Amino acid sequence: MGAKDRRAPLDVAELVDFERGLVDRRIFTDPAIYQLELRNIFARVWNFVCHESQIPTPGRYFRNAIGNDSVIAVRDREGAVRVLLNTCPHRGNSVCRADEGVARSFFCSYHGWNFDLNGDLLGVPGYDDFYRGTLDKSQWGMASAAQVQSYNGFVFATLDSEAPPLEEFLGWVGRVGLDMLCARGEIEVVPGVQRNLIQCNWKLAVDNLFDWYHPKVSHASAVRLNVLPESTLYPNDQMVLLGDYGHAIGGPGLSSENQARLERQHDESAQTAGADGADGSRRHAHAWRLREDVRERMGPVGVRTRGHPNIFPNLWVASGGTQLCLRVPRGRGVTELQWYTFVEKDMTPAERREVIQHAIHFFGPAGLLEQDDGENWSHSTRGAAGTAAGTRPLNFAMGAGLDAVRADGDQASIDTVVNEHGQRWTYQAWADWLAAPDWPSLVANHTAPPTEVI
Amino acid sequence: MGAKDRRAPLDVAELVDFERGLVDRRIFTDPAIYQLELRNIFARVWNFVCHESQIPTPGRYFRNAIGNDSVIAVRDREGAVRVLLNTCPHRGNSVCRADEGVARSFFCSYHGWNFDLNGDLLGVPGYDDFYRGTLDKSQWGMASAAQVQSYNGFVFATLDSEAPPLEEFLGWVGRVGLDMLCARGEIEVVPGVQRNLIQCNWKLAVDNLFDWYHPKVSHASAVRLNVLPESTLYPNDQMVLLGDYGHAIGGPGLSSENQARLERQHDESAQTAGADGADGSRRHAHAWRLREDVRERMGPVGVRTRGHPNIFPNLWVASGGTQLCLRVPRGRGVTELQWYTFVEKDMTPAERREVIQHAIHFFGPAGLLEQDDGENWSHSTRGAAGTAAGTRPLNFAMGAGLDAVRADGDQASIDTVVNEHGQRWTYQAWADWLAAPDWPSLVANHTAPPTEVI
Amino acid sequence: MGAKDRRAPLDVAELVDFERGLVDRRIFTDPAIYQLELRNIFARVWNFVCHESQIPTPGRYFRNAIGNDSVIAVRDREGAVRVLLNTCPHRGNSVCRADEGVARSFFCSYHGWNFDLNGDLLGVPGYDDFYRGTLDKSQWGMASAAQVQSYNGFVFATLDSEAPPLEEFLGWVGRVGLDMLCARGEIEVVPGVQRNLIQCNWKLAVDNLFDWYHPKVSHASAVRLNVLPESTLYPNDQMVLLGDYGHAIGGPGLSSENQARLERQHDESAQTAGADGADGSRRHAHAWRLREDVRERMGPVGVRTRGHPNIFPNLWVASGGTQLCLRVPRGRGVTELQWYTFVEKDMTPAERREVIQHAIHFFGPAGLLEQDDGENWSHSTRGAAGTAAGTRPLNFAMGAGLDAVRADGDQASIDTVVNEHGQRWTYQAWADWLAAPDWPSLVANHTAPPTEVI
Amino acid sequence: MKALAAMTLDERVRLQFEVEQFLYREAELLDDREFERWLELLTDDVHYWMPVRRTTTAREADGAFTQPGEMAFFDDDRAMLETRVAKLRARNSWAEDPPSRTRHFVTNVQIKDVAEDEITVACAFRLSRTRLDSEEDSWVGRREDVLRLTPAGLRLARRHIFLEQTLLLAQNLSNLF
Amino acid sequence: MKALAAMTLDERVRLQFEVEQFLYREAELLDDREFERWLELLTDDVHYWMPVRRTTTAREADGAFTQPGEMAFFDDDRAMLETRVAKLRARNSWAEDPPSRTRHFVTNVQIKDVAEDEITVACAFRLSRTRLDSEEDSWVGRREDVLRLTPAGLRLARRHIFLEQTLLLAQNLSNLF
Amino acid sequence: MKALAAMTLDERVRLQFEVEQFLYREAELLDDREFERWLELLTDDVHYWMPVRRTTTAREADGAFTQPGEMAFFDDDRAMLETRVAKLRARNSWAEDPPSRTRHFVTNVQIKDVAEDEITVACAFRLSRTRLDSEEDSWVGRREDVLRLTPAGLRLARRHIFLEQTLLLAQNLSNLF
Ligand code: FES
Ligand code: FES
Ligand code: FES
Ligand SMILES: [Fe+3]
Ligand SMILES: [Fe+3]
Ligand SMILES: [Fe+3]
Repeated sequence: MGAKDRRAPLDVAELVDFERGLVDRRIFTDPAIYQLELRNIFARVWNFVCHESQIPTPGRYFRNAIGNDSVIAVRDREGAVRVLLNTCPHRGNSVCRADEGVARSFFCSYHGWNFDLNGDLLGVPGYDDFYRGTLDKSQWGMASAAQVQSYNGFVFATLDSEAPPLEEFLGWVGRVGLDMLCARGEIEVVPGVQRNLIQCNWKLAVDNLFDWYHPKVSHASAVRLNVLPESTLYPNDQMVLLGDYGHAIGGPGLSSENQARLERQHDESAQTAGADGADGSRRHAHAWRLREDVRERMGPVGVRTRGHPNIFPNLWVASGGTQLCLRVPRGRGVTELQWYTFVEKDMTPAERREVIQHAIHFFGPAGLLEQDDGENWSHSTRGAAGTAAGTRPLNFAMGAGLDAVRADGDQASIDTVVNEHGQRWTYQAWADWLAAPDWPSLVANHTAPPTEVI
Repeated sequence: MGAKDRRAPLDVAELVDFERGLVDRRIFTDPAIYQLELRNIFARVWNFVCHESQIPTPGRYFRNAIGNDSVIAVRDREGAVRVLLNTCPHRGNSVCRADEGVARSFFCSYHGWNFDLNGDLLGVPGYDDFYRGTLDKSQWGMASAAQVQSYNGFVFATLDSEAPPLEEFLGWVGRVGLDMLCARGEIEVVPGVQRNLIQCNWKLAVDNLFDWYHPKVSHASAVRLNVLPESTLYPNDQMVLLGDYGHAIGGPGLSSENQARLERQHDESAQTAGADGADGSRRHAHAWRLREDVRERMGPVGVRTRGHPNIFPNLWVASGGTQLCLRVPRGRGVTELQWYTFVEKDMTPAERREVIQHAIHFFGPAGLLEQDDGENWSHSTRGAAGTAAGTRPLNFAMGAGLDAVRADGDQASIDTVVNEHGQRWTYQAWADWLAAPDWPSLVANHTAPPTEVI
Repeated sequence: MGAKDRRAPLDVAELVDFERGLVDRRIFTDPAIYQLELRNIFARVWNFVCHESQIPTPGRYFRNAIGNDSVIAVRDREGAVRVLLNTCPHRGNSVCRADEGVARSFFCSYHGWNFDLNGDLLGVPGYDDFYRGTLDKSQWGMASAAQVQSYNGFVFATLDSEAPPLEEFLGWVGRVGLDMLCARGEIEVVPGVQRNLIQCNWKLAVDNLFDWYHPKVSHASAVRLNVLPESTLYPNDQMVLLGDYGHAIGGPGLSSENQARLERQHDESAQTAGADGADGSRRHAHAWRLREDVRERMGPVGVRTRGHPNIFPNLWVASGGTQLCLRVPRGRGVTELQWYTFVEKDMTPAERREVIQHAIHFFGPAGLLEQDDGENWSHSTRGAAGTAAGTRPLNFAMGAGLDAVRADGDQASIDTVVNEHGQRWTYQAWADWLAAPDWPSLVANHTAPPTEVI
Repeated sequence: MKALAAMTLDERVRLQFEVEQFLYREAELLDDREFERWLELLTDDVHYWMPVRRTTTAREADGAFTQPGEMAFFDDDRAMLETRVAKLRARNSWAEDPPSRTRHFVTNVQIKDVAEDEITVACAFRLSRTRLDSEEDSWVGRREDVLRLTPAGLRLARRHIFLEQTLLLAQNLSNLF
Repeated sequence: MKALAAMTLDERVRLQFEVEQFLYREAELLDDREFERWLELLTDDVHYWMPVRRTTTAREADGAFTQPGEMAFFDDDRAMLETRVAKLRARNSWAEDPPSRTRHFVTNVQIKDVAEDEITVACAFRLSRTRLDSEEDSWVGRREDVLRLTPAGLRLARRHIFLEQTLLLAQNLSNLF
Repeated sequence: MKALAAMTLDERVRLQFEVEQFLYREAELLDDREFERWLELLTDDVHYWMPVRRTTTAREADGAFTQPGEMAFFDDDRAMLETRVAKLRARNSWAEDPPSRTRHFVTNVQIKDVAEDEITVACAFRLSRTRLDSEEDSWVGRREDVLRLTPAGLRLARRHIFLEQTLLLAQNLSNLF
């Protein structure tokens, strides 16, 4: 008998049991799965790379990652946002080592090839003398993302030319998720993206964002301090939106009745935030949701959700709609968290300060909430590697088979209690992405949002 | 030609040449071999997890590892010892992060699932409200080891329900090995298990315990200090016991004549330890061996051995019978050493102190002997990874083919000089374990203790 | 669809496109490629291990590596240089842990097997008593390199008995490369081999040695200080020599006219170095090249080159002929650099000091030039691992197809401008080595030095 | 207090001793998890701030740290620090249960200014954290503290913490610097 | 000696200086491998102790360290320390041949008590060890020393070493702290 | 200056203070990248030297470091140090652009000798370097400095740096120690 692993290679179709809410633990540890994720998800999906306000003028750039590729998001001379692979086409050196800044061009520190802000190869030392004119500069610019598009200022890029347009990819759920941040008004990123590493598989960080079950326990110490009103932790009404390609929103919603009441209150006093103080004393609270344009763009269902959106695969619209948290895989068992904090441009200094203080003190690595999350994820990742533990599926069964889906046209939503629908949906979509050999296949074969009991 | 390794996958049957005493070095470095060890040995064998005295009362627990799975050994409400997989069945978080302590139940820090000391799922937050009663709690307790049994206070667990009973697994050799510790009287672990990491493959740490060849050289500096009487290092008489499933004892024994003399001396003075001062001035020395009950349980051959037992795969009964040393694999090239020190409950404070001081000063990471071992093992491990070095088998040929086995019924023993029989036996058994697809196959096909010249 | 990588295993023949100057980035990151390099290149090639002056007398040794095997170069009792695998044949321990020193024999710290300076097993504790004479000592000495040969004091060893003689392996180009160091006079290594790690694939360090394109940019800060005359960076005349098995020399040369002028000048004043002050004020500069014996051994073409030789795979004759830099792979993504500095034995103290100060201040990890190189290589290595970046070949096309080869008998040379011929040649040879199953096949099938336009 | 420039050498030696001992004692309280006693060493108007650092080019190096009013890792007043301590003390404060083992190394202490009742002190620090099976984190940087001389002794009135890391390598910042 | 509380500030400054210099010199002797001269700095009744640390819950944090009389990594009297030094000096003392390169960083030195002729001193330490091809270990923790003033000068009468690691990450403890 | 042995305890305390403050200030200038001001603290005849270390057996331990005149990592006079600073300041000095973040920890400071106008000082040092996405290097060892008392104050006249590493683990030595 040979020493090779006698188990068959993992079969993606058997890793996720959507109906029973079971997920094979090996998806958090298997090296081949991770490689497949990099190719079939991250190199194909629309990845968030930055917000336009971070790079407002030509030459301003922000370095980020798409999967395990380093990229530069930069405003070019025409004012368009470009996303360039941060690797010199000559010998592969990183063209940009800074996190952010302003550049007139990208100058490679190895041999001095110089690239325009759109990636075009401008200057090649010795082009005439050494290359003797034989280098086709038009072929040797920096590689760009295949497509770059913004949704209301949020810049996404995909490395796959076959990807459908961003808005089509986002669909109703993805758009509603981002609207929760950008529909309030004109927003901008506060300087200082917080970044830190957690020794966990990226998916365990992602599934946690739908997890309205853990705060009362994981964040018990913060709850005890009354820094978080307990009502925000186990809200009575939960609402789930499930979209194509894995997008989902889960968490507190307003029942139709409460929504109606809120609207009446708002009519009475445009200044009053109403019953849902979930996000504290911040001005207007959810009043912006009553604006006509917002109702139109989010729809009657979308406008009711106060949950946590995930733009598949790894972008969380967090903190009650003032932060984004991106989870970048840095290996099977290492995830980088990036926190982007947004303020509305017309906020008063005091309002602005309130948002920033909230972001610093609740989220990010020193946040009273966030500091308790990481070790749970790292231990879940570590445990999954155990020879015996690895054979036992994780349980995401809360609510499975219990909740009816309300379909308003193509808008599927669930009104329910705390649940694990969002997580199940994410893992089901994950399996679809892994199984699809390319975009057309994914378009044709991904799981459609449910319309019946799920 | 492709870039894939052109060598065939390792064939377990060819890795160990028992007769010539040759062992292929790749068994210390090959990743597939290591995975196979985790599955075919550690997830199947009876693993030592703690001594009952460490967890004397309900709720007392001790965290340990079985292969690469974290486990908790805990005394339940009925007083039984349980061994639980330390991974929450919900999302996989570690349920226990402390090394030891006392618990009323195990409360998971992620979502608060709460487990009884026997692993039963007691409490599920939101069981009624969120799960709406659909979670079958009886199916979602913490996973237990398939079997847990004690031999005179030594707690072992196996993850394989097909494993034969512990005493059958131990057989005569395994039992004699443990008897050397526990037959003296009622024993208990001294608080403070020493643990440290060595950058070596676990098997190189294990085979060293039979190695009565190395002390005079590896521990030359300690020998020069006369802290170890030289007679203990190259004793005249060596004795080897070989058992089923890889258990073995190797090291000093008493020849029948010396044993007879010892008995006569003992008759003359029950207080005198006799000629074998090997383990220093400790009270009674080996007088306990003359007790009627001991002779009965260890047998006439067993009672004569003073060597080092290994309970396959990784438990060394060390230090002349006052310590256990467990070698836990933490990766192909990393081994955790755990030292457990035992005293007899009826010892005087001075006797107790003598045992503890001996343990601290000779063994453990700061021990005058032990500190010199690790680098030999780590360099042997590292060397095995060399492209050229890896093709040359290690040599365990000392005594191969030279020594007759005396079989007293099913008790095989060898009286000889310093030798490498124990090591060869261990590697042969290792190959049997790796080759067997399951326990019944192993029972049927493992190498039986020899009866002729080996 | 399974989770296994669906891409076919890499096909070595497709990784390097010599004609277009394109190299697949996966050769810097693929684990199977790396294993193949260790076996097909490093375990087969003539590896530089030391200079004879480092081990002048019996017992003097220098520890080094051949691929991932540790080796000891030692002068034996007869004065011959031996290269021994630094792994005890008994249990695999390192026999030697020091970097260098003097030994009467090699004594293994584990069990005390003692080896003569030629690797013979001299002493085995317990040979009579424990082994009872059964150990065939002649079979269990330390493994030696299959062949050890010196070229004018440079000691090379190969682990492959089928390798052709060193001089045949070196060929004209390899010999000329080493002659640039040793033809000046009797030389010796200055005590203190500088060693440091760079997080890069070894080939990216190697290909840089031919890279006369990068200094003006990578080393711009040093250039600005005028510590390097700019003329040395972009010399007008470049000359490339390409040899069998991957050896090459690239960099400044003298045109025939300048060479002729230099000779005339020399005739006029044997003390004058002439026009080529490239290597600073060092005595004689290139005057030694005019010596009759040198011209004979290097040939009329060889004597004209002032470039950087690489003795395939990883030995750079550096720093204008006063240093060697060896690049030892320590993993796919880690390379150890070793700097050996040479002086001529008859130098005055001031001359000697000048050479040493030059070596310290320009090369090595604190050198004004060298400190800027490492990050370019580490970022090129890192970038190659990107899922998207990894699909784009690196560009080594400078000069491809543009330069005629002048063939003087079997001596192929190119007079041209700055180019990437040396790099292309190295990668082409690398592919030959990987594809060849053994030495005879390599001898038969490697790319012969070009004779036409390349 | 006298201005620094007006002090004799002996006065400076004494002040250095008192400042160092204060900083060592304060660090020890954190390492001993005597958080309430640590709070006693803070003024009511204490400001505790750790900006976000970004890797920049040499040319833009001035912009490495975020400015006051921008994002930060810590931007705490006394009330917030008391909240942090209360959290550390609360049951089920998981990030610190089992407790981290921390060690603050305070070195290269320099008194940069003495003005009225305030002493500005710079030091190099290394905070080392060990958790569970010896998982180790460490944070290195420069601290700029303002100590105020009060009737009760020296008190910490301001702490600015400048880390070297841009990407934090640790899972969280659940300890005090 | 005077009790600590009775000392003037200047007296405390001088004592601090002498204690620090003693600790630095003692550390240097270890790092220079002048072990015999290091032994000269110990009293005859010296006790050198490093208990075993265990990870516990916050609730059981008091039980983290083993107690005297239980297992330890070091529990040495002078004779045992002399034996260790003799071992370090013996031929073929392989754990230290080739010799480790050690560096003791002694910081945050605080004199906690002065009673009769004994000074109790706490410090934060980091012992860094480098071996062979730059394999690095380090140990961090708190040390509590008792120095005794003898006619020959200060001498080390007690050293209690509290490591942060529970699982030791190094292959051995072949050095002195 | 007085010889060390002739100094009173108070004189030694004061000298210790001045030496430590000098070393801290000097380290700070390097960490703040105030290289030109750092150069001002050097004498014209300064010698800055870091030999190569090799792993040897205990028996041959005396030969671990290379000797003056052999290979070294640094063997610099003032002109060379000025060149290094000029390089650090030059545009496109890539090893330090983006700039490394360094922190010099200077501890265990001992004045070993005072002769005429020169003070010989030993310390344990740790230089920590962080680059880009928090890639960390560190160098540990012993430094032996000679400070000279000049009319302008203390100046560094000699720095001998003895690293523990034989194989350097970092990609370069682009910083000053
Ligand atoms: S690698 Fe960028 S110019 Fe050569
Ligand atoms: S992971 Fe344990 S309760 Fe959820
Ligand atoms: S390993 Fe070398 S003598 Fe045994
Ligand atoms: Fe959370
Ligand atoms: Fe041993
Ligand atoms: Fe270079």
